Amino acid sequence: METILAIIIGFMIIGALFALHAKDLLSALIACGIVGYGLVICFLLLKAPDLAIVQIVVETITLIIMVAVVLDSSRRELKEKASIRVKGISYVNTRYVVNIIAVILFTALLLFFFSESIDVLAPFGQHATRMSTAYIEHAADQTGSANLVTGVVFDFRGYDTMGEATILFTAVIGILTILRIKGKEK
Amino acid sequence: MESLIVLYIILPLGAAFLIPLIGRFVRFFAGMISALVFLGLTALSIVYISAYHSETIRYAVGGWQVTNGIPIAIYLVLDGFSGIILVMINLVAFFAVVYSFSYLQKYTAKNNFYALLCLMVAGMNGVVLTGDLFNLYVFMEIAAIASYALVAFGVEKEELEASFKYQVLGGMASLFILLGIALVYWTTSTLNMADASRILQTFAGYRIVIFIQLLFIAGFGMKSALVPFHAWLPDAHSSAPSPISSMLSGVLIKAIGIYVLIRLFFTVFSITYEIALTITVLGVLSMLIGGVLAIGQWDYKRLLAYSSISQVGYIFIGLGIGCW
Amino acid sequence: MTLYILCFALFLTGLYGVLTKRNIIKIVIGLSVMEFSIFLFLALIGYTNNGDAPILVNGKEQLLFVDPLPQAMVLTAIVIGLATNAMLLAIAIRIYRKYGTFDVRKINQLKG
Amino acid sequence: MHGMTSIVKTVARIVVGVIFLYGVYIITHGHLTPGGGFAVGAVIAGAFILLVLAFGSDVLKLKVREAGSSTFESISILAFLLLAVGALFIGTHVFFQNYLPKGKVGELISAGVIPLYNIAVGVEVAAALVTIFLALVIYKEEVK
Repeated sequence: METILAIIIGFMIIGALFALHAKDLLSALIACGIVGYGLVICFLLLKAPDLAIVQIVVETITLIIMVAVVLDSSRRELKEKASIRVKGISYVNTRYVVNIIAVILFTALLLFFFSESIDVLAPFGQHATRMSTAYIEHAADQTGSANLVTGVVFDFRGYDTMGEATILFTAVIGILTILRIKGKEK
Repeated sequence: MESLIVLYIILPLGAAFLIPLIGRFVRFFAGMISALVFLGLTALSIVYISAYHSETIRYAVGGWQVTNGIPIAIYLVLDGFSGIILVMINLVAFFAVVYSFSYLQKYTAKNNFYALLCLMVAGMNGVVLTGDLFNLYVFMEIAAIASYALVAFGVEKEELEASFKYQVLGGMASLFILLGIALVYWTTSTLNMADASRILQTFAGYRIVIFIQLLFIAGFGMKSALVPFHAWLPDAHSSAPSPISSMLSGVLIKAIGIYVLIRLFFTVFSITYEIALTITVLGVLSMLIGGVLAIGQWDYKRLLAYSSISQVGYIFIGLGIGCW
Repeated sequence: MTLYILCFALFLTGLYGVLTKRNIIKIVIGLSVMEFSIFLFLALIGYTNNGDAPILVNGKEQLLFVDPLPQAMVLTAIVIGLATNAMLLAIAIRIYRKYGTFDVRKINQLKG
Repeated sequence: MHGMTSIVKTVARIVVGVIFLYGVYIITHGHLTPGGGFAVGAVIAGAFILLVLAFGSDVLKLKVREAGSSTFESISILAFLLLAVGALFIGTHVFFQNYLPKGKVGELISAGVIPLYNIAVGVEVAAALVTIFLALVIYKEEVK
């Protein structure tokens, strides 16, 4: 179980790196899809069917919208070159190299700090419930919902869900505002 | 009287949902209803401050009782501090609406403006009132997304660019905060702030707590335009419509940045010397750099934005010293 | 613990994209990768060994469930992520029509 | 916006009905099986997007649809808020209380207000996604 998950997450990291380095924006989007759909498989393995269903449809719709945005652009990205050419002699682009070294050092440092700091917490698969003990034990008789996630989302924490529906409403009003043709009346 | 606390959420949200429906047919509906809502909420906050200034009101949404000593509901909490912030938010919003009546003459889509303003105020009220970590994230996002759209309200080049910068930095900040909340949940298995602080006491001094605190400082520092993360505020401030500029540096950076940081660091976490020092140093930097950069500005709005950054620095110094 | 560290590495990959890439679409991709890693992180936290998916089935005796609260949080966060992405893309398409490019180095009307 | 070939149109015409049926199934069983308001909203929005992509449409028609879907969205989210506020007046007068009878666990009509919330959120999400998509398409069509 852990090995399979680790392999999938490894693929997701590779997909993300490819998405960030692809020259063509359309292939970058497809590679981003690897990460999204890999996440769906992880959700299925982690016993979260609700999340898998939502993620797979939302990912598809996001991809459609992103492709619609990218499709009629030039799709090319201006790249930073590893070497620059002055008067026929090629030099190594120092800014590029410094960037790479800084990124690697910083990543290693953060990963080390993170792995050092999480060693006091519960390991994978041995999560102890506290707040959700009541959610699991009383969901059936107090909310009447057989799907515990629905019980939590709409009853114990229905207030969060209202906020979330409001966020979608806000985004729609915001998009209608941003995409109107004329901003000011003449 | 205690149960009227939910009006802070219901009234602005209801107004925002009604405006696209009714505002199309009734001409001054949007402006009038938002002004009325904000005025009413200001009055309510003043009543709360004068009547309940020494006690804390707790309201369990959904009516879920404490089981086995663990609070399971989302709590709304109102004490003296949040009362003052609520007065500020709703009063400034009321004045912003009154000013927009004439300011918005030259813009189209006025209804959307008022709806977004109502949503932003609802989000800020929700952040100030909540006693639950994930709920805080949700309402913070409402306020943030509404403000992204409001900054781009003029849809000219500068507005779009400022809004894009603001969205990228704000989105990163939100994700840091969400990661911090996930780590708190992993550590404590609860989302209630009071309950989490009880459990975090047994983790005092561990590296995980420091990591979470750094994530929260980075996230809420970006939201409140603290100095290494201040790049968005001058642009957003100078491009936004004037009523929104006043909302941005007047209440938004305080309500979803500084207020939350104060709430978390004084009630949920126990602060070590190093973290307090970090906050103080960032505050001093913010104060100095904001002030120095303000000298070279010729645009009044940018000048005021840098002044806000400097003032944020003063508040952070107070927070850092108070934590020692 | 390896899984959590890998998951954090995914988060850092997204962060690297947001901080170093100069293309609007790449920045959006970086932000969504960061989002995905946090969803995965929450789902990993809630997993219990040998636990069942949190759904009661009539006539089946179930004792151990996966924690439903992180799942509810992820469900909320997915939709929030969708909303932020859609807003960013709307701005991106509008910027593209105004400037003719997705490159942020060419989009600098504002100084500072 | 142009439509696609008649093969795509024929397939879309058949598939859309199935997708709708699937959506209705999940939304009514949201409290019993995996899925619920959000999944359904996205599924139904997907069906609408498929229709628009396959058959194509002119800008005027799209604008009418956009106005319709955004009205739908406002109404459904208002219904959600009213359902929640209704709890202030019924039963123990607490915001977001589940005030309808719970019924027997595992039956279709059970769980009090949860199915109603599910339907409201489903319609809201579907209308929101359709509005976002239509707004992008209209913008792309009008500003060349």
